Amino acid sequence: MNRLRRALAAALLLGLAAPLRALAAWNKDAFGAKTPGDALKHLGVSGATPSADVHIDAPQIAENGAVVPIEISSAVAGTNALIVVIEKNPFPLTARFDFKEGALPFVKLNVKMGETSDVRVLAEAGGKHYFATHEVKVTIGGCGG
Amino acid sequence: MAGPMKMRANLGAGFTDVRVLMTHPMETGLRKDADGKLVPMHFIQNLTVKVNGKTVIEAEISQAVSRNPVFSFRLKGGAKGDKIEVSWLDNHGDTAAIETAIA
Amino acid sequence: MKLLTFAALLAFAGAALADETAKEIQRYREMVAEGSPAELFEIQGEELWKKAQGPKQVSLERCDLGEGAGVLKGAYAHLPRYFKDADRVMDLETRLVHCMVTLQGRTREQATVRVFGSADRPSELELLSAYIAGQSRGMAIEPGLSHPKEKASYELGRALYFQRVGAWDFSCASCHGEEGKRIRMQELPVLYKPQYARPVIASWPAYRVSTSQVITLQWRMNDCYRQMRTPEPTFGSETTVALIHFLTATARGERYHGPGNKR
Amino acid sequence: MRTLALLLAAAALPASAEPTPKDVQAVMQRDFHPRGQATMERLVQDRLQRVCTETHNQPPGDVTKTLEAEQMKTIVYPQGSLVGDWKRGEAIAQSGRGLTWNDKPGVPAGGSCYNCHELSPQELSHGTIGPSLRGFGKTRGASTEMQRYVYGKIYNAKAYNVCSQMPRFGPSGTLTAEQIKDLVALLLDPASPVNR
Repeated sequence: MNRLRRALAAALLLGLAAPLRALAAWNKDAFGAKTPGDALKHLGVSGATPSADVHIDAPQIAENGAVVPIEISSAVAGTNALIVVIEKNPFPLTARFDFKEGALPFVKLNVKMGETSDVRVLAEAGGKHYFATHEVKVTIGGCGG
Repeated sequence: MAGPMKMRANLGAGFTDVRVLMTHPMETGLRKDADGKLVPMHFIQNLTVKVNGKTVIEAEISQAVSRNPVFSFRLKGGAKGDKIEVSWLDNHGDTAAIETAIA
Repeated sequence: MKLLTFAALLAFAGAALADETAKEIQRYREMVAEGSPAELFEIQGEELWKKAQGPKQVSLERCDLGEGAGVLKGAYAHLPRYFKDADRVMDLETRLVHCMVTLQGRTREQATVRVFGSADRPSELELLSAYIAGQSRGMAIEPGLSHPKEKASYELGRALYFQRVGAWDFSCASCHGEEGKRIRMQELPVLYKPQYARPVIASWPAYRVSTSQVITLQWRMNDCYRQMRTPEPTFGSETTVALIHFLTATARGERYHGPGNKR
Repeated sequence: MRTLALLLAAAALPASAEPTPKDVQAVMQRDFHPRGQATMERLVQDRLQRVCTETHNQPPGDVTKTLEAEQMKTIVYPQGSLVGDWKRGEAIAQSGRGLTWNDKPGVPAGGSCYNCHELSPQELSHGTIGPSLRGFGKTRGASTEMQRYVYGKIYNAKAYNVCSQMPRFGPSGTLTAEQIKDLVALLLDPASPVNR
């Protein structure tokens, strides 16, 4: 159902000259999910196999959970999307990047983490999903003054 | 009126490195302002990256992306002068866009 | 939002592990610096520098920051310094207020009504500081130290650094006095020694990731005195400028690489 | 205990009249203004603050003795037990609040202990300005003398080390007798995580 809704939204969009308005696809159910499992279910992800071809470059310790820099990429052939899930966040699904012809499956971004947690990145290729995880420890910086 | 955006697109080794900075509060709806009132959710939901008018990356992001987001992307190949456009749309329906040529 | 300290990390205590921790936090800081939105504040600062404001509806573009009216290149790297027209040593923020009053016709109260801003609404001085400091990137830090009032300001700054005051008997040196000391996980640079002052002063003003704000040296002096449990230092007062002057002089010779990034 | 920091820094730059602590105090009294509970008399150095400033925290022996004796007289011991509840002690040690211009008067202050000391092994975000207090009670025992020493030291650390960087929590009105007793428990109670 979800794929149909997004395809419909995309088709509608093509017809509109105006810049993106509220019709752009934003998977409310997936982003609103409170557990990683539910989030992935709403993204249509059924199973995912661990793969060393999914790379996460992130610090082991973050002095502050407000800005955690992560660099993610996939060497899995035919990767068309990268999904970022922060397991212990109130809403684990953080971002989904769809790469079309002309873009490499690579993104660097800063994310918020409420507490020490695993960051899970999934690569989508040929309708299958591959993942890697990386734990980031969030500590209290500063003088606590 | 959204704050400024800034973007750089440089030819890298076999790819084009695009770095874009956006002014946006990315409010989670959980933060209290100076007088203790909850600040409502306000965050970018959609990102689009285009090269010479053709969409190459579409993203759906959440309030878990840090305030004043900074993204780096990599595009296949690319030539000097190619037009790169990055635009965003947030949950209030506000949008902003920036365009630059590959240096 | 439960903040969990990383008890699991240190399964066994030991200096080796403390080094590991310090190395990892350093890596975190480098990655934050790479992906920093600080430049966005420089852009807003440039707009303010050029924007006509105040009763006289004039921009700040004729403001003399010490290198000549309107000259930005290297201005920050050579502050604080003595200004003949005001007959006193001024740092960047104090000098900007001077121009807001003399060029734009604002009263001092109007110019200093909101010197420290917030993430939602940065102050004019914070944005202007980010822009003007950025114009000295790559240049050697050389504050004024030849004029008698510059020497006196340096001496006053150093004496302030060691003056024990406040409800808890602190001086700056109470925390910034001995090598290798930490408050919580926060290393404390010994700022009266050049080798420690250089990298710190070369990165102010800075974008603070925890609050998404640009913070300036005037704010830093203000907030340190708050934590020293003293009354509040008046913005731009000789005390704040002398301290900034002492720290900048201690860091002289370093290549300025701000605006930087802080936790 | 401390290198003569000032001499070291003095050599670095052109000498000009070096302001005395009294001169500096006058400049501060002109350049500061009261805010919240932080009033101006906090800028007036008492004899201890002035001596420690003048001597870079290394006063001569006789001066140290007189000043420490004076500070010892300020210590007030409560009636009955000096040992409170270590759980409340842990919360006090964690809290950095108290006496700043944006702390509301009347709201209990904390001891900021973790800013400078290691205490319980679970808390890894601790400072290193003060010595580690891990296993303090286990190694020193919890005799009544030790309880009095620890209570006195928290109440006024300068009675034992005149230019210590540890605040005078009693005389400054930061901590109540109850709070200090809870910190004594955190350090001496065998059940406290500090001693496990």
